[in-house]
This record gives sequence, structure tokens and C-alpha cells, in this order.
Amino acid sequence: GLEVAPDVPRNETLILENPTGRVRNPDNFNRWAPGMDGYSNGLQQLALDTLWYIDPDAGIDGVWDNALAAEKPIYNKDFTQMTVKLRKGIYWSDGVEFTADDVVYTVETLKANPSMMNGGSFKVFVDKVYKTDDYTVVFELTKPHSRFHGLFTVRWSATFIMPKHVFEKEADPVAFKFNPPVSLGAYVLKDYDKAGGWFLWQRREDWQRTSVAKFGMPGPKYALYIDPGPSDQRVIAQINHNLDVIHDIAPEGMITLAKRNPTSRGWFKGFPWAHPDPTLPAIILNNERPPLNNKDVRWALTLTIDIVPVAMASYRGAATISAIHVPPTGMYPQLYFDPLQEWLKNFTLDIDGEKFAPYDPDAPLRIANEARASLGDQVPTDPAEIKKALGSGWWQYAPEMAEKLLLKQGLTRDSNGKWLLPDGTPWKIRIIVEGPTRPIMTRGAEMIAEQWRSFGIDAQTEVANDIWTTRLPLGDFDAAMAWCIETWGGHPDLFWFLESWHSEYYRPEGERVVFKNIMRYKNENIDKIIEELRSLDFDDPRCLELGKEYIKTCVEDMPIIPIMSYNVFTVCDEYYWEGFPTAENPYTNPVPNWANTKYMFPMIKPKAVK
Amino acid sequence: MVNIIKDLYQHDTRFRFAFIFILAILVLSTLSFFSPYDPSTSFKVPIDASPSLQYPFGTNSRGQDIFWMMTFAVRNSLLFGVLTALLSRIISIFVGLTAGYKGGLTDRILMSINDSFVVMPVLPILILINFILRENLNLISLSITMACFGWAWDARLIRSQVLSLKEREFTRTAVYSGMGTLHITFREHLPFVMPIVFATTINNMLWSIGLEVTLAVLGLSDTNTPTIGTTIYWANQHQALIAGIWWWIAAPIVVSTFLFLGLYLLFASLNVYIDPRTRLLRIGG
Amino acid sequence: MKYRFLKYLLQRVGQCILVIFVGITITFIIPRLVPTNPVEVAIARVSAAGQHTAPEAVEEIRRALIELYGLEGSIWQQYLSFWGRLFRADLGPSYSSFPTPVIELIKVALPWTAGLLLASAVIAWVIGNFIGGVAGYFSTRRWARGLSVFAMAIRPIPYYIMAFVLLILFAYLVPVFPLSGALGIGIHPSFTLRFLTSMLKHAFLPALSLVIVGAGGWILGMESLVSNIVAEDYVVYAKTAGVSDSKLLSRYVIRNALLPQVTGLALQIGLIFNGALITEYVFSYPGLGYLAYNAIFSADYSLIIGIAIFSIVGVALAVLIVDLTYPLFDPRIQYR
Amino acid sequence: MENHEKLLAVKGITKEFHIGGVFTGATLTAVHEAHFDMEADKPEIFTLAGESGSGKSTLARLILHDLEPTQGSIVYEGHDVTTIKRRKELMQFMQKVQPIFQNPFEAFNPLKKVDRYLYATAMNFGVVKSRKNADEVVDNALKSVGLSLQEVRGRYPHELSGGQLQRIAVARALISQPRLLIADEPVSMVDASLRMSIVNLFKDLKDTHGVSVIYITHDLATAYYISDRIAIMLRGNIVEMGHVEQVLSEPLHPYTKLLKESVPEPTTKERWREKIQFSTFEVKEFARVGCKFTGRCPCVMDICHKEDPKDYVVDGRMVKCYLYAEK
Amino acid sequence: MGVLNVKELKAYYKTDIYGVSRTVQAVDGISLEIHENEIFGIAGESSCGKTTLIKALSGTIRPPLTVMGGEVVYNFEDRSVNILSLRPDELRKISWEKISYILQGSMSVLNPVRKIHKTFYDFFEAHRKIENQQDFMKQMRDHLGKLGLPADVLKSYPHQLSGGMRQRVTIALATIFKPNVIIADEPTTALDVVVQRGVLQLLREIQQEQKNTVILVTHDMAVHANIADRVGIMYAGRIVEDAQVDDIFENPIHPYTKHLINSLPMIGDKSYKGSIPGAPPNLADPPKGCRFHPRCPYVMGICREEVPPMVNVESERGPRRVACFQISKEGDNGKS
Ligand SMILES: Nc1ncnc2c1ncn2[C@@H]1O[C@H](COP(=O)(O)OP(=O)(O)OP(=O)(O)O)[C@@H](O)[C@H]1O
Ligand SMILES: Nc1ncnc2c1ncn2[C@@H]1O[C@H](COP(=O)(O)OP(=O)(O)OP(=O)(O)O)[C@@H](O)[C@H]1O
Ligand SMILES: [Mg+2]
Ligand SMILES: [Mg+2]
Repeated sequence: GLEVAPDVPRNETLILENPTGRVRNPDNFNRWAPGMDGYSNGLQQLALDTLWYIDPDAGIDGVWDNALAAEKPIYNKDFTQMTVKLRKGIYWSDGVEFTADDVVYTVETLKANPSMMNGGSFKVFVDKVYKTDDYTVVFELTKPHSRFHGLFTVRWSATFIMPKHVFEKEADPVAFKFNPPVSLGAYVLKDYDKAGGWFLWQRREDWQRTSVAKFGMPGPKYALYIDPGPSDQRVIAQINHNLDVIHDIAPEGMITLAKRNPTSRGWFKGFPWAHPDPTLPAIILNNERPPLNNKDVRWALTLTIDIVPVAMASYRGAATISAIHVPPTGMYPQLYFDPLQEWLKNFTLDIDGEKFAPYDPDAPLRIANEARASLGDQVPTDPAEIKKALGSGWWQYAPEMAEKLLLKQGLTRDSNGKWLLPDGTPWKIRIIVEGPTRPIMTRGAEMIAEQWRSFGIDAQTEVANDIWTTRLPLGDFDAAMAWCIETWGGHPDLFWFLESWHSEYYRPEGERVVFKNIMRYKNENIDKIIEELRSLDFDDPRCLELGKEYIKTCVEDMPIIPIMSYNVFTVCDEYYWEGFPTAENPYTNPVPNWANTKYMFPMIKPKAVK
Repeated sequence: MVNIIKDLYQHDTRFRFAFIFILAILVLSTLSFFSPYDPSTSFKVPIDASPSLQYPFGTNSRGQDIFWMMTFAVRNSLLFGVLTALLSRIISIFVGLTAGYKGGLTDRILMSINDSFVVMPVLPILILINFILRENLNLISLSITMACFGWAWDARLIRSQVLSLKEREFTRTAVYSGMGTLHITFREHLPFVMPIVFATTINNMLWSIGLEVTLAVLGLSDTNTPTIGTTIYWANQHQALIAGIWWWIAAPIVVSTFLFLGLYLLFASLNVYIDPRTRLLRIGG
Repeated sequence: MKYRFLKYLLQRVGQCILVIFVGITITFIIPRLVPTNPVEVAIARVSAAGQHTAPEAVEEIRRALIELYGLEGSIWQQYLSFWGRLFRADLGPSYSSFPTPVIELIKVALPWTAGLLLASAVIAWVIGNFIGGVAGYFSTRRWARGLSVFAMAIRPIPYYIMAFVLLILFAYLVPVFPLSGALGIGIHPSFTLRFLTSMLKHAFLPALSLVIVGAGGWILGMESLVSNIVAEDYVVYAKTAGVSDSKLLSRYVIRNALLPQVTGLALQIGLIFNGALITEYVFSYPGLGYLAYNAIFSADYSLIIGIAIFSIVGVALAVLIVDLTYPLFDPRIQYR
Repeated sequence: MENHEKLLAVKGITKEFHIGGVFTGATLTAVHEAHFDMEADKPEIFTLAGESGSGKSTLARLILHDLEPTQGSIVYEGHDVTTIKRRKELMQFMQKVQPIFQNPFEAFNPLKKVDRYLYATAMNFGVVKSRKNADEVVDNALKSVGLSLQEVRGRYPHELSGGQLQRIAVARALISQPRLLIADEPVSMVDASLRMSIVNLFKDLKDTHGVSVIYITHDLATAYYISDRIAIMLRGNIVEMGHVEQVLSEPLHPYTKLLKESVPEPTTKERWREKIQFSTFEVKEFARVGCKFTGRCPCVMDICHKEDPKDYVVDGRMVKCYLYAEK
Repeated sequence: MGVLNVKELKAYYKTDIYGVSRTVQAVDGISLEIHENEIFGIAGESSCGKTTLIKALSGTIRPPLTVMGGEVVYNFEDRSVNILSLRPDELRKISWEKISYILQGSMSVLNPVRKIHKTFYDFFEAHRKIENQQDFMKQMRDHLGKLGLPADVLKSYPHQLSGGMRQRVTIALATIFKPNVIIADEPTTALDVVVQRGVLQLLREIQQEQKNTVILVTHDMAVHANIADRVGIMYAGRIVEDAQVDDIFENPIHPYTKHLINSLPMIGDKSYKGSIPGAPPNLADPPKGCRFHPRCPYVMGICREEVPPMVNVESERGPRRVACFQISKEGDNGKS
């Protein structure tokens, strides 16, 4: 039969895209060291493990999985102590048993080296960590922290556990390369490209001594993570059946695959195919820069966006739109979107004494209609299905209302209809986008800029690279098409990203923001919500209520303009393998760089190739 | 002027083709002023329509009529190329003439600078500069930066020609007629250097428009201005080739091929026309 | 003779050093005009990997980085220490792969680029000059004109398109060559047939695209050189004396026209670097170009500067080598 | 200015060229301690003759301030011109000393009209204030060479014959009313049939305009025909100098003899019979110690290889040859 | 019958550039007979068509030069050929073996980057098979030795030789096959007198030894006086007089020849020498009738209308012809 590599049969191998592309320092497997980029290559998905996983979708066995932990975290009353019970019978790939010593060692090492992954957080929050027995670890915290377990809970990634017996032999844990990695997952590294192009993993003989064993034997004997090149090549590679899992491509690539390769399969069987990531691309407005510091202005900008062309331009309609400040994915439609529909419909803006209800629940239907023009029957017609695929609704396109809002705020139009700021200067907005790195958002933002232009604002996109390192965190922008809202997807708690919006972390423009408050927004209501969340247990039902409070506050204030979920065209080829996660069977996220994809492996099975 | 064109048109096949190609390109870019669409708008026509009578170049996935988009793209790319070539010609003529004629220390200093620019890898530098310019990045600023890097080799060519012109007796006649340095270099030597200037202009335009395409593909050009490069950029953003929207890519290629072929032929025939040897024959020496 | 060579050598090496000096100084200055603080970039990098980095922790990292980057002191002090580090072959850590030294990243990528570029530059040069020479010599023939029109027509095709069309043709429609990468999976550099065939197979399309585009330029350049040389007295004279066309072409025409082209070759290597970035991006070839491409998208200035420095030094050295060996080709130059 | 001051005094002028490099390589002394004077009150035609590469042009360029000497000085009307730095002084000097070049077809920019140089000279040297007044000056200059502005105006070099061009070149040089013309092989590219008209022109200029001429040539026949004095150059050295009749009728230096014998006489009566020696590598001859002619000299002596011969005066002329040392 | 018979040869340059057509009547009706074992000199002012005549004699006619009529017949031992009607391969066969050339500008006639012996090899090999490299080198050394040239020039590049040496090398090159006819176009112009004498001496020696015919073109009458056996005087594309060299110098007949001879300066002669007034005509638009008439002091009415025919003139030294109505009318008168 075919071989992907010497002595590696094709039909026993799952080939996945490593979305970080070529790994620059492929020899380094020290996931905890700063700046290492070789972790989406199977390392964090197949070889590393940690205490808990929350699935962004439904999960195999519910969203919460106790991986290395035997049960959920146990906090004391005031959240100053967390106790963890560990699973027994888990072994490192070199035959050493995994115990509480590894966990204690990991935390102590990271605490001592703040430049390592999450080291800063451990240094700040952990006072003491110790084991009470080989399977119990106790964390004494420096101050109350009800979400401390989040550091060990995978949402895409988390703090993984170090093998003490390997690391303790090294003088400098930061410089240590951890090569070959000793595995706690079901796979071990078999071979890799010194130029960082591919990484080949082999199923452990003793896969039963790992945390995924409870879901069965991982199907593929080999897993190969490759850099398949730019998006066109990925499409070609899958048509040639040389790439089983594509991480992401442009919608046109997806359409091509749907046409050319009958075994290609997206999250949805047909339109809109893509898997919605639990992140929320939005127009992030710099709330510090006038006039964007004005709520009415922000609303005016919202009302001058016509979501239908935006969905068409960015995703050819395959967008899951969101009018509110959480992503419409995973469990959130049921948790937040459905319950809030009524409130949204009744929500009104007060414009010149007039009440205006901006919510438009029919936007998805219109998008579906538009999409049907070019994609035909693939686009569903059933409103329920449309809602599931494209979201529940958005804001009306109401430039007249926007105009009133702006005039009220002292902005004026010049003779050419161009908007002038109250001080008489032309109103200019530059939306920064990431260009070729994220075509979808670039395309969407370009459309929004066009709409704003036609409304009379000097709006343009500006391609900037790696906006995440400086421009966004330092506030060096007017607007950006990016995200600052990331959620668990499978769990209603918003604390994970929301905490950093608290005004105590507020930093003025020019100073680096703390984590996610990129729009530099301050609101007392939000502060209160966060403070209450801090005092609540992670699973407390009140969290969901507070989440709704948060949404309502944001809708009123519109600090950023939510657009849609980040739909990822993860395409799986059911030519050699079947059983990939799908919208019908949403047992995990198929997006291959997520550490959560480890749950995919026990579920997929070889397919008899004709 | 009209006579020259007429002469060339009647008697030089290359010029005839060049004339037709360039005329076509000029007409195309002039049409941009009559475009029914604003190039910065989208979804004004059906998407992905293949070339037809109604849409001669087809439409793209952004719902733009590629024909009308190309009118803008060609105009901007052409202006960009011309501006870059013009600016860098000014530098290279000045440096080449001065270094060659002055010689000595001036020459050595200028040529050291020159050699450094010859060796400089333009792309990484442009990328760095691009990071500085940011939102000020537009075709003009890009053109100015490119001009700063596109003169060196040509200055060297000009200089080497001047070195031999300097040894020619008429230069000394000029010196003893009391003409100053500027006068000699620009009035006496420049005409001889013009064929090189013309020939390098086409190369420079090829280079700069090509580099703009490269930068555009990487998203480092001003994506808001339609050019041949940004057309390809947007096509890439929509995976046009793989999605079978080949006309979106074909249009810029065909147009740029026409443009360059036209320019190339034009300069080839002009070169012969202004070459002193043929010029003498022409005016009957 | 020996001394003359030594003298020439010293002079040329001196010039080469000067060029490198100026070039590197420019690359030192430009990033300092970039409004981005490298320390902030690095901090973002360090903290982006994790989740919520405590503000106190950030402060600690910041201090360490400022020291590491040598950003303290006046611009002159920085400039001096910049050179100091360069002499220790230390280009600093990469921002995007912090703290991996830039030099490490370049070391991995360099052999691929050097191999691909040198090979394709030389092949393009040889092919282009041969075709251009023949076409120029027989310039009145129909096929020769056809050739030059062809060369003219491919030359303006944007490099990206050329590479991409080749890829579609030979890796998709007629899938005879691999889509991407420099080696097959599971194959490591070694002196085996398997390695060599895999390497050549993977290098073929990238090299071909570079060769086609490169050769187009050489063809046109060579043609015009040759059309001048055929009118030279010594060619006309030898022709009158009955020397055969093939000999005239090889020993009188092409041989002499090649001389200026030799210098061009060295410079071409510098120009090819531009093409290499796109080639390596299109074919995901693991060289400096791909590295640079990544660096662009991660705003990794230190890496870009490192690559720029390598490229400056590489091209300057290539020019130096060509200059030094030039007298082998042209006996008239006596190391003057 | 005193009348009996020298027009030009060349004092021990030396020019070295480095061929090769800075640390190594050879030094070629293209002109070696040349000296001669020209009287201010008595215009004359002074010929510099010698085979190719003997340093004639180099010497001419030194006098024209086109090259800087390695040593020695050139005094023009009492001013040392080798030290001129400022453009104003240079212009003053250039006004008085003007060159005529070898190739009339090359003397003017082929892409420009010829008259432009005439007007430029008139304007730049302040002969006239404006272009309008220049017409007359230019016309007069052209008339003195047997042409007129009408014939020349608006024409390109290729529209004129070599003889015409050379005459225009002379006319141009005359516009600034110089006292000294330096003509470097002015007729070697001009047709035999026109040659005499140029040569006669120099004679004319001397007689009617009082212009002195340094005439450089290897054509001894025309040298004899027009000049008053002649200096024979051999690899940078003036080896014989004196009145032209004297030097050419009875050459003393073996090299002068060789030169004279090599001149083809335009008569079939005295065809060449015996063979002559000529140099194969000129650089080698430059590098020779002692007399540069030793390689080819029929009367070479031991001493010739050792040291440069001194200047000996024989019958009022100067000879640099050991044969004449005792006298 | 001489070795070369030229009959009514007309060769014009026809150019058509950008609609401006021009016909330069560079050779217009020349008839000549050149004998074996003689040096035939051709004299005339610049651009009177000397080189054009040579081109026609050697059969190297390339556009824009076109032969409008006449023939150029060579009579070798075995056969007679009209060189103008030969096919290229036939021409290639006889050129160099039977007819060879020496051109002005020895620097440009030798390939600057090829050692001299290689050039010898190329030229030789184009006509004869070379069995053994060593034998060939020896043969060439002998050949050079006979011409009094050092054998080590073979190992040099052209630029390493002095101008005179190079010119002598080209003479050696032209005589390797002991050709019947050697055509030399201004071989000594631009050389100084000393070198010129050496070169001419060599040419003379070769001619005396090989007993072949030399056609020597130069505008320097003094050279003709010293070396030629017979001289033809050209004026504006036509031969106006041809005679034994002594006749030309002692008793020139044609007014143009007279002028030429009288204007030559001589050492020891300070008497006034004038030159011919006026300038030679533009060959693109030559005057009607005798082309010399605008400058001729003896011009008659007929000269302005008709072309004077070449007529034989008595001379005890050998055949002598002149084209001047002064003479032809006398001749006519004599006949009638
Ligand atoms: N710029 C220069 N650099 C080096 N060598 C030079 C330079 N100019 C002249 N020479 C050398 O100096 C010597 C004298 O040259 P010069 O031109 O003065 O001779 P010439 O007598 O005028 O000869 P010709 O009759 O050929 O014009 C020659 O060997 C020449 O090669
Ligand atoms: N390729 C050409 N095209 C057009 N006219 C030409 C060409 N070559 C020469 N002529 C013209 O033909 C005429 C004769 O030229 P030719 O070269 O035969 O003269 P020549 O006697 O050899 O002159 P010289 O003494 O300068 O070598 C001249 O008027 C010249 O301008
Ligand atoms: Mg000279
Ligand atoms: Mg000639």
C-alpha cells in the first residue's frame, strides 16, 4: 500500500495541518519555555496532558472532562485553597508513574521562573503547593481566587504537567529542550523534520495507561502534523487525499472542496460548513479616542453596518452572526441567545426622544437568501436550520437613525456629506486588519469600511502584521477587526476573559492592557458583575445570570461591535478515516491546534478504502 | 513630436506594436475616469461571473466588474511605475553623471554609497520601512522609498558611460570653452546617457511594479488602492485560482504583459531611434 | 603579479567591508525608526502563549529584556554594542520565537535557500545566456525572434503568478511534483539516493519558477549584448576568414558577451532574494525567504534584521568573489 | 606686464603615472624633468615630436592644466599655473592658453550644433556680454580661419568636413584671444589634401595674430614645414631640442635619426632599404635605467645603461646623449 | 590577364530609415586590373569609397551595401571566379586560402580575450584539418619566425602586445596560407612613423618572398611612394588615375593627383604648399559629370555634363590610365 513515510502506511496515518505552519525551533519541545512555537504540531494535542478539559462543543461525555484529575477541583469556602484529586494508573511514556509530585514540581518550577508559561500567574496566586499523598495536591492561594483551576483547564491550551523525573535532572528548565518529549498522552514522537515541516507521532503500546483510554483506543496508529503550505495548497492536498484535516481555508476553498472532493466534510454537512470557534470577531473600537468614547457614536457606527453584505463579503454568507457580546457557538445559543431574544426584540434606543428598536431577527434569513443566489440549494431553507447555522439576528441597518445620533453628539456633515467631528476636523477611522493571515476578517472589515465610507466617514482598512503584540495591547488604533471576547464554548462562565475588563486593570492608551480589555472600556456595572463572579463557584447557576447582565450592559453601551463567530473552515477528508466531530455529533472541536482534539482520536476509525 | 511618432509608426514594426499596446493600456487607464463604479465599493454586480459581453473581463468574488477595476489598477500601477522610475532616474542620473565626471574623492564616496545600495536586499528593507510608514503607506510613499533603492545599479551604468565620455575630446573642448561642471554633465553628457536612461527606465518599471506585486501578495502594499498587485492580493484572499475564478488572476497578468511588452518594445525602438549612429543616418550624415 | 593580486585583494576586500558596513548601519537605523518597542513586542510574545500574566510578572520580564536587547544607553552606545554582538555572531533573540537566537533560526534555513538560490541562479544564468546568445547571433532568423518575443512576454509575469501557475500545473493538474516542502516526510539529509531524489523532486518546481523568470531577463540582456558584439571587428574579421558559425558563436560571441554578465550574476543573487521570499512562500520551502515571510507576519524585527544582514553579507561576498575571479574570465583585467 | 618676460617657462616638469597599485606596481614617468621656454615678444611655433607613447600629450596636458605635475612648475606670463586652485584664476588662464585636439570629428559633441561652443567660449570668457553681440566676434574668429558664421551656424558636426571642423576648432580657440595654442596632433586625422590648409593656418596665426603655438606631431615633414623650434621626445625625456632646420637636417641623437629615417618621403627615389628596429614593449623602455634608447640604439655604450645622460649643448641645440659628452 | 579583374563595379549603400531613403554611391563604375606579384596601392581622401571597394573585392557585401552592377573576377591557377556570384560556402573556401585581409585597427581585429595562438588555430582549422596540436604550434612558430616575430607572442593576449606588434601579428595571420591576394585596408593609419615603417617593411618582405599580390589601401601618398608598384587614385567613388608609382609621383596627369602630390611636405623643403580648395562631394548626392569638377582649376563645360572615360595613356614604365577630359580629348584628337 501507500506510505506517507518509510514504513508508515498511509491507511494507518491521520494527516493533520499544523496551523502555525513551519515550526521555527522544531527541536524544542519544552511547552513551558517562552517563545517556543512547536506545540500545535501534536505536542499539546497528543503528548501533553493536564487536569481538566472543557469542550467548546458538547463533549464526548459532557463538556467537562476530568483528565488527569479524578474529580472536579475542591475549593474551600473563601476560595483560598484548592485541592485536587489525581487519577491513578497513569504513566509517562518512559514507564514512570504520574503522581502528585509531578504536579507540585510543575507549579513550583513555573512559580520560580515567571517567564515560563503562566509562571507569572503562579507566582502571584500560589502561596504554597504540596501533596498530601501521591494522588492529592493542595494549593494554598495568596488571595481568594474562585477560578484558579482555569490555569489547569484546557480551552485550546492550559498549563500542562511536567515530568518531574526528567526536568529535575536539568539545571535550567527554561533552556531545556525536552527532546524527545516524554509523553503523558496516547502518542509518542516517532520522527520530526529538523526544518520544522512535519512531526510524526506513534500510538503508545501502553495507550491504556493514559487519560483518554476511557474512551477507547485511538484509531490512527500514526498521526502526522504537517505544514501543508498556503491555503491553495491545502485544498489541492486534500483533493489528492494527502491531508486529512485542514485547519482553515477561505470559504471559496471550502466551496471548491465541496465540489471537487466528495469525501471532504465540514462541521456542517453542507452550507455553511465551518466550525464556529468560541471567539467573537468584532469591530473593536478604541474607547479612549474621541468620538469613539461616546456611546451614541458607537451605536451610530453599529447602525451603519449592514450585516448581510458583511457576511457575504467575509464568508460568502457562511457566517454565524452575533448581535451580542458572546460568540454564538457551542452551548451559547441555548444558554444566552435563545433566552435573550425577547429582551433584544424589546430593546430600544432613545433617539431624539423617539424610541427605536434596532434588533433585527431576520438578518440570518436575508443572508441565506443572498447566499442562495450563488450557492443554490446547498443553502438551507428551514428557518430553524438557518438560525442554527447563521445565528439568531443582528442590528438593523439604519443610517437615518445613526445620523440623528451623531448630530445629537455635535458631529456635522460638510457640503460633500462627509462627517466632521465637533471640532470641525474630518472624521477618520482606520480599521486595522491582519491581511493575508486572516482573509475572512480582512474581507469583512473592508466591507464595513466601505459602508462607513458611503455613510460619509473617512474609513479605511489598514493591513498590519501581528496586531496582537503591540498595536492592540498598546491601544495604537482607532478600530480593529479582531476579538477580545473568548469563551469556553461549552461552559457559561465568562470570568475567563471578562476578569481583565475590571477597571482595576484599566490602563490608559500607550500602556499595555492586562489580557483582554483591548478596547479600554470602564463600566461600574461590569465591575460589579466581575466582583460577584469572583465570589461564586464556577458552576454556580448565578454565573449564567450574571453573564446575561453583562450582555445587556454591553448592548446598551456597545463598547465593541460584535459581528460574528470566528468560523473556521476545518475540513476533514473521510477518505481514509471516519468519525470526525460534526455538527450532528459535536463531541469535540475538530480545529486541529486545539489541545481538545485529543478526544477526536479515540473516535475516528479507519475506513475501508475502495 | 507627431512627426516622429508618424515616422516610427510607419517604419518600425516594433514601434507599431508598442504603440498599439501602450495606446490600449492608456485608453484602459483613461477609461477609469468614466467608470460607472467607484473602485472602493463592492457587490455592485453579480459575483463570479465569467467573461461575457456584459462583463468583458468577468466579475470577481467581491462583486466588482473586473474590467472597470482593471482600468483603475492599470492607471495606478502605471503611475506608480512611472513615478518610481522618474524619481530613481533623477537620483541615478545625478549620481552617475557627477561621480563619473568629477572622479577622485567625489567618485569614491558616491560609489561606496552606490555599491552599498546595489548590494542592499530591498525586500527586507522595504518590509521594515513598511512597518514604519503604516497608515501613511500609499502608492506615493511606497514609490518614493522604492526610488531610493532603485537607482544604484543604473547610476553605475551611467557613470561608466560618463567615464568614457569624459575622455572624449569634445568634453575637453567644452571645458576650454569655459563651461562649468553642471553644464558639461547635463548639457554635454546627458544626451549620450539618455539611451541608457531609457533602457533602465523600462527595467526599473518592471522591477518596481513587480515588487509592488510581491508586496501586495504579502499584504504589505496599500490594499485600498487598486493596482495590479492588489488585484492579485484580493484574488488570493478569495482563493480565486483554486476556486476556478481564473479570470480574476488572468486579467492582471494579461494587462501587465501588455503593459510591459508595450513599454519594452517602445524603448527598444526608441533606443534605436535616438542612438546617435542611426540618428546621423536619419538626418543624413 | 602576486603582489598585485594581494593589493587588488586588499582593495576589494576593503570595499566589500565598507559596503557591508554601510548596509548594516542602515539596517540598524531603520528599525529604530519603527514606532514599536521591541521589548513590548517580546513581552507580548511571552505572555501571549499563556493566559493571564500578572502585571508584576510582566515588570520582571521587562527588566530582563531591556538588558538582553542592549537597549539601554545612547544610540551610539547601542550602535557600538550592536556591532560588538555582531562580531560574536550574536543577532539577538528572535521576538517571535523568544528566546531562540536569530542565528539559530537562520542556520537551519540558510542551507536550503543557499542551495536553491545558487543552483537556480546559475542554471538560469547558463540557460538564459545560452539561449540569448544563440538568439542574438541568429537574430535575423524567425525562430530567434520568436524566442525573444517569448522571453519578453514571460518577463513581466509577476513572479508570484509564475510560481503559482507552475504549482497548479505540475502538482495538481498533472501531479508529478510534490506540492510543498523541501523533502519527503520521514526523509532526513544524508548521502542516500532516497534523500537526493526527494530533494531534487521537491526543489524542481521552485527552481524551475526561479529559472524561468531569471532566464527571461538574461535572454534579453544577452541578446542585446550579442547584437553589439557580432558587429565588432574581430567577429566580422573571423567570419570573413571562414571561421565556422559554431566556433564564432561559442568562442567569439558568447564568450565575450558573458563578461559583463558575470558581474550581473552576483547582483542577481541579491535580486533573487526577493523572488526567493515568494517562491519559498508559495512552495513552503524551508529557507530564509519562508523565515522572512513568517517574520513579517509576526512582526519579528530582530529576525528580519538578521535575515537582512545575512543577505547583505551574502550578496556583498558574492560580488566580491565574482570580482576576484573576474580576471580568470577576462585576461585584460590584471587586478588593477 | 614686462615685454621681455617669458610667455611660458616649463621648469623641470615631471609627471609620474602609477600603473598597478599603491603598494606595488610600477611607476611610469611619462614626462621627466622637461624644460623649455617660449618668448613673450617673439611668437613662434614650437614642435614636440616623438614616437607614440613618448609623453607628448602628457606634456601638453600638463601645460594646459589638465593634469597635475608630480614635480616642477609651469610659469605662464610670470605666474606659476600649476598651483591654480580657484575657478576664476583657472578661467583667466584658460582664456590665454587654448587647446586644439587631434580628432576634428571628436572635438565637438556630435549631438550638438557646432556653433554652441563658439558662443559658449565668447560668453564664458567675458569676451562679449550677450549672445547678440557674440555673432560678430564669432564671425570674425571664423573669418580668420577662412570660414564664416553663415556656413557654420546651426550645423551639426557630421554636416561638416574634417578640415572644416578642425578650422572651427581653431576658430573657437581664437575667440578668447589667447596667446598660446597647444595643438596635439591637429592634422593626423585630417586628409592629406586638407592637411596643409590647417598647417598653413597656424603659420598664419603666428604671423598675423602673434599667437604662439605648441605643435605636437610625429609627422616630421609638417613639423619642418611650419615650426621654428623642435623638441624630440623619447619616453618622457626631451632628447634633442633646437632650431628645426638644424635638428632635422642633421640630427645628432640616434633616436632623432631613427625618427627621421622612418618618415616616408613622398618620392619614389629614396625608397627604404635597410631595416629599422622598433620597440616591442613601451613600458619596458620607460622602466629602463640610463638612456631609454639603449634597447634600439646602434651606438650604445656601457655608460648609457648606467645613468641618465645630461643635457649637452652642441651648436646651440640641446642633445641628451653620451656621444656628445666630450664636446 | 591579371590576377584580379574588376569591371564596371558599382556598389551603393542603400539605406531606408524612418522613411528617409539614401543611396550613397560609394563605388561607382570602377574597372581595374591587378597583376600577379605586385603591390597595388589605392589612394584617396577619407570616405571616397576605398573601404567600400575593398568590401566588394573581398565579396563581403552586407546590407546596406548592395552591388548594383559589374564583376570582380579572380584568376587563380586553376580557375577564374567572380567573387560576387559565389555562394557563401564557396566564398568561405577561397577566402583566407586564396584571398586574405589585413585591416586597420589591430586591437579590434583580434579577439581580446583569446590568446593569439588560439586565434591562429581557429583561422587555420576553418580551412585545413589539424591533426596534431604540437605540429601545428611548431608550424606557426616557424611561420612567425620567418616574419621575424618572436614565437612567444603566440602565448600572449592581444592587449599584452604593442600596437606595432599586434599589427604584425595580423599580417602573419593573414599570410598563413600564402594567399594569392592580400588585401590591406589602411594597415598603418594611426601607427606612428617608426612602427609604420616596420609594418610596411614586413609586408614588403612577405610579398617578395611569397610572390603574391598585395592591394594596399592608404590615404598616405608617402607610403605609396615607398612601397607600391602601381597606384590607383580614387576620387568620390571612382578611380581617376592609375599608373606605375614613379609615373604618379614624377608626372601626375589628373588635376586631382597633381594637387595631391604637390601638397606633400618634405623635410628640407620650406616652400609654400597649398591644398585643394573646397571639399570632396557628398556621395549621396554627387555632382553630375566629373565628380572633381567643382574643385578643378581646369574645369571645362563638358566636365559638368559627362563622366570622363578611363583612357589609356602612353608610358614607358607600364600601363597607365586616367579619366580626365583634358586627356581624353587630346587622345580623341590624336586618333582622329
Ligand atoms: N592617465 C594615464 N595613466 C597611466 N598612464 C598614462 C596615462 N596617460 C598616459 N599614460 C602613459 O604615459 C605614456 C605617455 O603617453 P602620452 O599620451 O603622453 O604619449 P604621446 O607621446 O602623446 O603618444 P601618442 O603619439 O600615441 O599620442 C604612455 O606610455 C601612456 O601609456
Ligand atoms: N554602412 C554604411 N551605410 C551607409 N553609408 C555608408 C556605410 N559605410 C560607408 N558609407 C558611406 O560610403 C562612403 C564611402 O565610405 P568608405 O568607408 O568606403 O570610405 P573610405 O574611403 O574607406 O574612407 P576612410 O578613409 O575614412 O576609411 C562614405 O560616404 C560613407 O559615409
Ligand atoms: Mg598623444
Ligand atoms: Mg576606410
